[in-house]
Formats: sequence, C-alpha cells, structure tokens
Amino acid sequence: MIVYILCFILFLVGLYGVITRRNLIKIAISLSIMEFSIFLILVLIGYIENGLAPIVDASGSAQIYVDPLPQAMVLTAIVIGLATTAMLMAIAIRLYRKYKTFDIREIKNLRG
Amino acid sequence: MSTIVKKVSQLMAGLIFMYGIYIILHGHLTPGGGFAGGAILAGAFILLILAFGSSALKLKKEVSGSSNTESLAILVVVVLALMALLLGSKIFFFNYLPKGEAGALLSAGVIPLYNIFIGIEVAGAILTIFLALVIFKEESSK
Amino acid sequence: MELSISIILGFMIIGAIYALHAKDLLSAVIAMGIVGYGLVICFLLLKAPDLAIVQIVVETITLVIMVAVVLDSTREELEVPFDRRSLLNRIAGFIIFAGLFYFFLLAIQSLDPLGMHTMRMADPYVHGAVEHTGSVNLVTGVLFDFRAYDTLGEAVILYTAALGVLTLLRMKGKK
Amino acid sequence: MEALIPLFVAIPLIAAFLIVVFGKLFKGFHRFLAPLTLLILLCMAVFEFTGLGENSIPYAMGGWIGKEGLPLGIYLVLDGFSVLMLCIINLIGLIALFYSLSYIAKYTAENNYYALFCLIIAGMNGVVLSGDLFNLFVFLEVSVISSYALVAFGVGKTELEASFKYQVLGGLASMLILLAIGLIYWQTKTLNIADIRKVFEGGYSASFYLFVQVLLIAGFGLKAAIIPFHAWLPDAHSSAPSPISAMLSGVLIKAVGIYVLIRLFFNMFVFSQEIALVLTTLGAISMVVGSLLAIVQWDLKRLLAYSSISQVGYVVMAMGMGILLLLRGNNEAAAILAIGGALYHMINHAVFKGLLFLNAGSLEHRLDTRNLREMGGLSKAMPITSTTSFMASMSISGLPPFNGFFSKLIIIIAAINGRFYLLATLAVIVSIITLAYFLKFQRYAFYNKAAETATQKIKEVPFPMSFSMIFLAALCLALSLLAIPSVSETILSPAIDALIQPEIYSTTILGL
Repeated sequence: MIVYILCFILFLVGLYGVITRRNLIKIAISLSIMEFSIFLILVLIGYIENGLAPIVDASGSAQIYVDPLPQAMVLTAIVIGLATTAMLMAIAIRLYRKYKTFDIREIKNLRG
Repeated sequence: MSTIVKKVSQLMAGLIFMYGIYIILHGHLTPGGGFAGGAILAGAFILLILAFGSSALKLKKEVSGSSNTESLAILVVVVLALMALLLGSKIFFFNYLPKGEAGALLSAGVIPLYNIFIGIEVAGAILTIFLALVIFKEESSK
Repeated sequence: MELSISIILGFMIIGAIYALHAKDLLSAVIAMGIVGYGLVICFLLLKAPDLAIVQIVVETITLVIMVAVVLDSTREELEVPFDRRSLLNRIAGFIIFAGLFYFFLLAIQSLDPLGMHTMRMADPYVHGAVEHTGSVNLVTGVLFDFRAYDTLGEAVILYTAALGVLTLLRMKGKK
Repeated sequence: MEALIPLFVAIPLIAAFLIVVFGKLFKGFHRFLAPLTLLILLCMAVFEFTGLGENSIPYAMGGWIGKEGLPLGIYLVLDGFSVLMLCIINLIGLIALFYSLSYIAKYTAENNYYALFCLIIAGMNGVVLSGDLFNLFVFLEVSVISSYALVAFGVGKTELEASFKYQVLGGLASMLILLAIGLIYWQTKTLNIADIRKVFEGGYSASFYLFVQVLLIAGFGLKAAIIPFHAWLPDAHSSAPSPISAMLSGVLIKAVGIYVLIRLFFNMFVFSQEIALVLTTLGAISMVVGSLLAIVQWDLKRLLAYSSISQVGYVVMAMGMGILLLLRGNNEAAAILAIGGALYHMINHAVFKGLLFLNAGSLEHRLDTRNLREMGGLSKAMPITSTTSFMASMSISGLPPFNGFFSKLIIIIAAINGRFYLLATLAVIVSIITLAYFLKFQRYAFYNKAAETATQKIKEVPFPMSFSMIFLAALCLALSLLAIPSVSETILSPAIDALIQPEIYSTTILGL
C-alpha cells in the first residue's frame, strides 16, 4: 500500500502547485505532475505479482501476464496529457508576448 | 549551428527515422506501436529543424504540409473503420482482414494498417505543434 | 519490487517539490523531466514496456516544447508576499489536503494490495486474445482492436490539439 | 437503426478532416459542408428519436459481444435520455453554426473555426452515446480541448486569459475524473457503466464509495460550473465568440457536466442519501449565488454567464430532489415530477440561453461593446433582436406563456409535493431575481434613452443571424407544449424511465 500512498502524495504536490503557484509555466508543470501520479496509480493497479509483460512469446505456453487494460488506458492518457500541455504552452507564449511576463498577478483578469 | 552539429544530426536523424518506422511496423509484435513510432518520427524532424534552422516562410509551407498529412492520415483511419460498417457487417471498427499467423509481420488483420496511419497522424500532429510554436516565435520577435 | 518503486517515487516527489519551488524556470522544467523519466523507470519495473517507450518519447518532446517556450523569456519568478491572508490560505489548504489524504487512506483500505489484481473485463484481453486479434502484443491488441474506438478518440484529441495550437498562434485574430 | 449510432461521431469527424484539407483549396467549402453535416446529424437524431420509443439500444463496437453477462468491448448506448440530448446538441449546434456564417466572417482562419466546431459536436455526441467510463472520458476531452481553442478564437488579451483559466481548471477537473475512473477500475475491475453497477449492487465499502463520488462530483461539477467550482465560467463564456458562447452555455456544460453527473448517479451508482443531499445543496447554492452575482453585472455576456450558473442550479437541485424522493420511496409521483422538471428545464435552458447569447452577439456585432451602459434605445434600430431577446428574457424569468414558466412551475410543484418548502421558496425568489436582472438588460439595451451612440446608423443584423434568432424564439414558444401531459408522455417519459429504472439500462447491455 505504501506505493499508492506515495503516489497520492505526488498527486497532492501537483494539486498544491496548481493552487499556489503564480506562474503560467509552473501551473502547467503542476498539472503534468498530477497526471504522472495518476498514470503510476493506474499501472500499479494492473500489476500482478510475477506477471510477465503483456507480450505473448512464440511458444504460446500459458503464463501470467499483467493486466493490459490499464496500460492501454495510460497510453491514451499520456497522449491526452501531451495535447493539454501543448495547448497550455501555446496560450502561455501568446500571453507572454502580450504582457512580457509569465506571472498571473501581472495579467489583468487572472488574479486570485 | 556549426557544421559538426549539422552533419551529426543529419546522420542521427536518418537513424532515428528508420527506428521510428521499425517501431511502427512491429507494433503488433514488439513493444511500441503507432503512437511511440509516430512520436519518434516527429522527433527526427524536430532534430533537423533545430540543427538547421529555417526561415519562417519556408516553415510555413512545411506546417501546411504536415497539417494536411495528419488530416489525411486520420481520415484514412476513420474510413478504414467505417469500411466494415458500409460493407454490410454493420460493425464499426470490425477487424475484417484475415488474421494470419500470430507473430508474423503480416498478421493481425487491420491492426498494422491502423498502426501505420496513426503513426503518420501522430508524427504530423506533433510536428505541426512544434512548427507552429517556432513560426510564432520568429514572427512575433520581428 | 515495492521497495524499489518506493525509492524512485521518493526521488520523483523531491523532484516535483523542487520543480515547484525553483527560482529559475529552466531548472523547474528540467526538474519536471526528473519526474517524467522516473516514471519511465517505474513503467519498466512494472512490466509496461509499451508505456515506457511512449512516455520517454513524449516526455522528451514535452521538454523540447517547454524549453523552447521558456528559453527567450524572463525566467525569474516574482516573490509571493507573505501576509495574514496567505497564512490563512495556507492553514485552510493544509486542512483540506490532510482531509483528502485521510479519506484516500480510508478509501483504499478495502482494495486489492499491490500485485494481487484480478481481471474481470480484461480477462478476455489476455486469454485467447491472440487467436481473436492476431496481435502478439496484447496492449496493441487492446488499443487497436478491443478498444479501437478509444484509440480513435485519442488520435482525434492530438489532432484537435494541433489544430487548436495552429488556431491560437496565428498572428491576427480579426481581419 | 443501430447502424446509425457510430455515425453520430464518425460523420462530424470526417467533416472536420475534410474541412482542414480542402477548406484552403476551395473557397466557401467549409461554409457549405459544416451546416450540411449538422443538418444530417439533426435528421439522424430526430429519426432515432421517433423510432426509439421506450427501448434502449446497445451497440457493440468492433463486434465484441460479451459472454456470460460480462461486457467485452466498448458499448454505445442509445436510450431515451441520450437521444434527447443528441437532439438538443445537434439542434443548437446547427442554429449556432448558421448564425456563425455571417458572425465569424470578421475573423481570420475561418476553416479552422468550422473544423473545431465539428470536433466539439463529435466530442459531445461521443460523450452522450458512450456506455463506457473511460471512453466517456476520452470524448469529453475531445470536446473540451476544442472548446479551449474556440474560446480563444479571437486571440485578444481577454480571450487568451479566459482560455488559460478555463484550461487550468478544466485540466484539474480531468485529473480528478481520471483518478476516480482509476479507483473505480481498481475496485470493480471493469469500465462498463452497467457492469460497474452490477458490481456495486453486490456490495462496496462505504468510505471508498463516498470518496469516488466526491471526486466525480468535484470533477464534473468543475465542468458544469456548479458553485463553488464556477470560477472559469464567467470569463470563458463571456469572452468567446457569441455563437460559441451559445454552444458552451447552451449545450456543452450540460453534455459534459450535467448529463454525465445524472447518468452516473442514476445508472452507475446505487443511490445514497449523503450524495443526494450534497447535489441538492450544491444546486440550491448555485441557483441563489449565481443569480445574486448576475444582478450586479454590467457586462451583458457576463450577466448571461452568471445566469447560466443559476439556471443550471435549478436542474441540479431538481435532480437531487428526485433522488431524495426516490430514496424515501413513498412519493414516486413527486420524484418523477422533479426529474421530468429537471430534464424539461435543461432543454429549455439550452434554447433560451442559446438565443440570449445570440442576441448579445448581434448587439456586439453592431455596437462593438458588451457594456450595458453604452447601449440604449435600440428597440427601433434592431427590431428583430429586440423582440426575440424580449421573448427569451421573459422565458428565462419564468413568465407565461413561455417555456421557462412551465419548467420552473413543475420543479416548484415537485418541491412542494415532496415537502421541500425551503427549496420551493428559494426557487420562487430566484425566479423573481432573474426577472429583475433581465428587466435591467431589456431596459438598458433597448428601451433607455439613446446613449452617446447614434442609433440611426445602426442596422438590423444580416439574414443568417436574424433567422437563427427568430427560429429559437419560435422554439421558446413551441416548447411550452411540452407541459401538456400527452406531449411530454411521448417526449420526456422515455428519458425519465431510462433514469429511474436502471435495470432497463443494465439488462440491455449485460443481457446480450
């Protein structure tokens, strides 16, 4: 259970960052950190003791494999994360050109 | 960038490109697949752009090319998926090609085809994102 | 297994905390890289080579994009002033976080411990999957056959993001 | 019939890809293809609606049909509730798109706009049809990511800032939802909504159950902008281009927020008292606070955005009331009334809030301002805008004979029958406050003495815009007919049945 608890601590670190940081780039980093912790929780859920990586070998003998479904889910989620980060970066660089800063306290409507 | 960097990255980009294609084609046999391979392909292009640099005008042509490529690739994916629906089985995403012998390169029905087109789509999308950022930086710093 | 992953996770947490508190944005981005690459090692230990490959490539590309955004900007972060309001905020935040943590602990008490997973929906994705899909790589089988519709959605998301970035980064909004 | 189900997602996707490729080559291609796509989708939705009746049709993706009651692949489910949502989404989408034909002409990169519009429609159709938790998440991301880009379509300062705020809070919501999905998979080992319910019916640990439900309420509450999760909505909905505001306020927050909450709490979880209380309270708070915040606004679109929070509060509150009444068990008629009222109000809100945002767009199109203080005396210059916005305002404030009156009345009657006297009083008071701030809008925009602006020069908006407004205004009147029992029997009853009898939903999927 200790690994799940550590994962959740990582999640909380990311959440803390999203709430307290005042810098566009750091907010994006915090969101990525939250994502990473959830990926790890999902893969940990699918892990099976002494299981093999989910690639069937040629001999075809019956063996224990880890659960491929959470892995497929995480693969999807990784790509979603890339998409979100790209959009955030596009907005951040655009705002930077307008205000010459990444700090949201300097940007009019984003305060608080 | 210096000549050494350019030469080395030229060589490396070729290797990375080959590796990406390998990953895509063997997606149903070894770890990896369309997503990993496509991202590697995009990485090769990004390396070349970083090493050689380019004018915004030339990059603009490339970005419209990559955007068109990704649109067509994902269109092919949807059409492949729709094919079974239209051919009468009434099933979206039906794996209608023969499965072949498990473990061979030409097996698993439509999966390798999906892998290839998803790979092209991912490469195009990542390249588009990168090029759009670079073009914006060049144009707005003028 | 549990121990080695815990150690790597410890490093990831330290990296994450450093990323949030670094004065320099470039080092913050690189510290995020530590977390991302640590995740790759965890994936390898947990028998998920597909994910490891995708994560390492995607992480690299994310880093390239982020560094490109950060490089020619001011990297200094403004100080957060410390006053009574921020103290109150901190106390409230601490209570909420402690509560979340406590409820998470309670919630996972009854769930399967690490490695004791059983399969219900995923059972056919493993047993007999090779005959059904023809794909030796079970994750590819799930991604492109059993749950191919999800994969279409995923590709569409990346496509949307590319289109969105193109839209957001055009020079003039109105004619 | 069922072969059409995947086409609800596939057709708009294909249209979007074609628009990106050929939009640059042929001029006017996108202006022709996008409305055509939406028209086809609307016809398909209406066709499904007429043919469906009380049934619910599952569709197995890839032909993977489960064995022994265990689902295998991804299921799409078309039942009374989802087909109703499909009709609303595609109808409002079509109207907003038709309106865009002249509104968007002042922006650059028009073909990207139409492509993103098709993608947002595809995402919402996917969410509404999905019977699989993770698949639902994926299509939710498709629709919200395209909405991030559309909010910032004008790339001005305020648009970018609003979009950033929206993205950060939307990203946070997605993380909470993904965590909840992971935990649910951990407990139940399955992702199919009907199958998850089957596992939960067999027993669960109370603390786990509560934690997951709270995560989901926070996640989808952020998407639906229920107070206290509303911070992004006023910015995002007010700075987007007006047709997009109409889409976001009219259907997006319902399709990805309210619809999913209702679907999960009725068809996936077994009812629990605590969560029903939480939903009712959150709904009541949003209803009151949203209207109080709206009354002090001078920015027209911000006023409308806050009023969206308030009206969505009505829907959530009525749903929570419905669950509470069902749990009590002795007053099922009131429960059905509450749920029916919530659905009816949801449809109505999509129509009149869409119309109001289109009105605001017309004013902005001609005057280049959203500030109510800078308007005035426009009732002569823009008669169509003025009349339609008057109808929409009266409808949203709940005056007869418009549709808003009947849906609010049904909710209030249900509250009184269920002995929630406090909630009934609050609903009446909020309705009066709503009337107050819409009278303010009417007075300052149309009937005040003309301000600095020379009103003679202002003309009525072009045909596509005025036609869309007239159509929606007519719909405001027509929807009042839903209050007639025999009409609502055919239109609303299948949706209510799908919700209060989760066995129908489960057995059609698991019984395959």
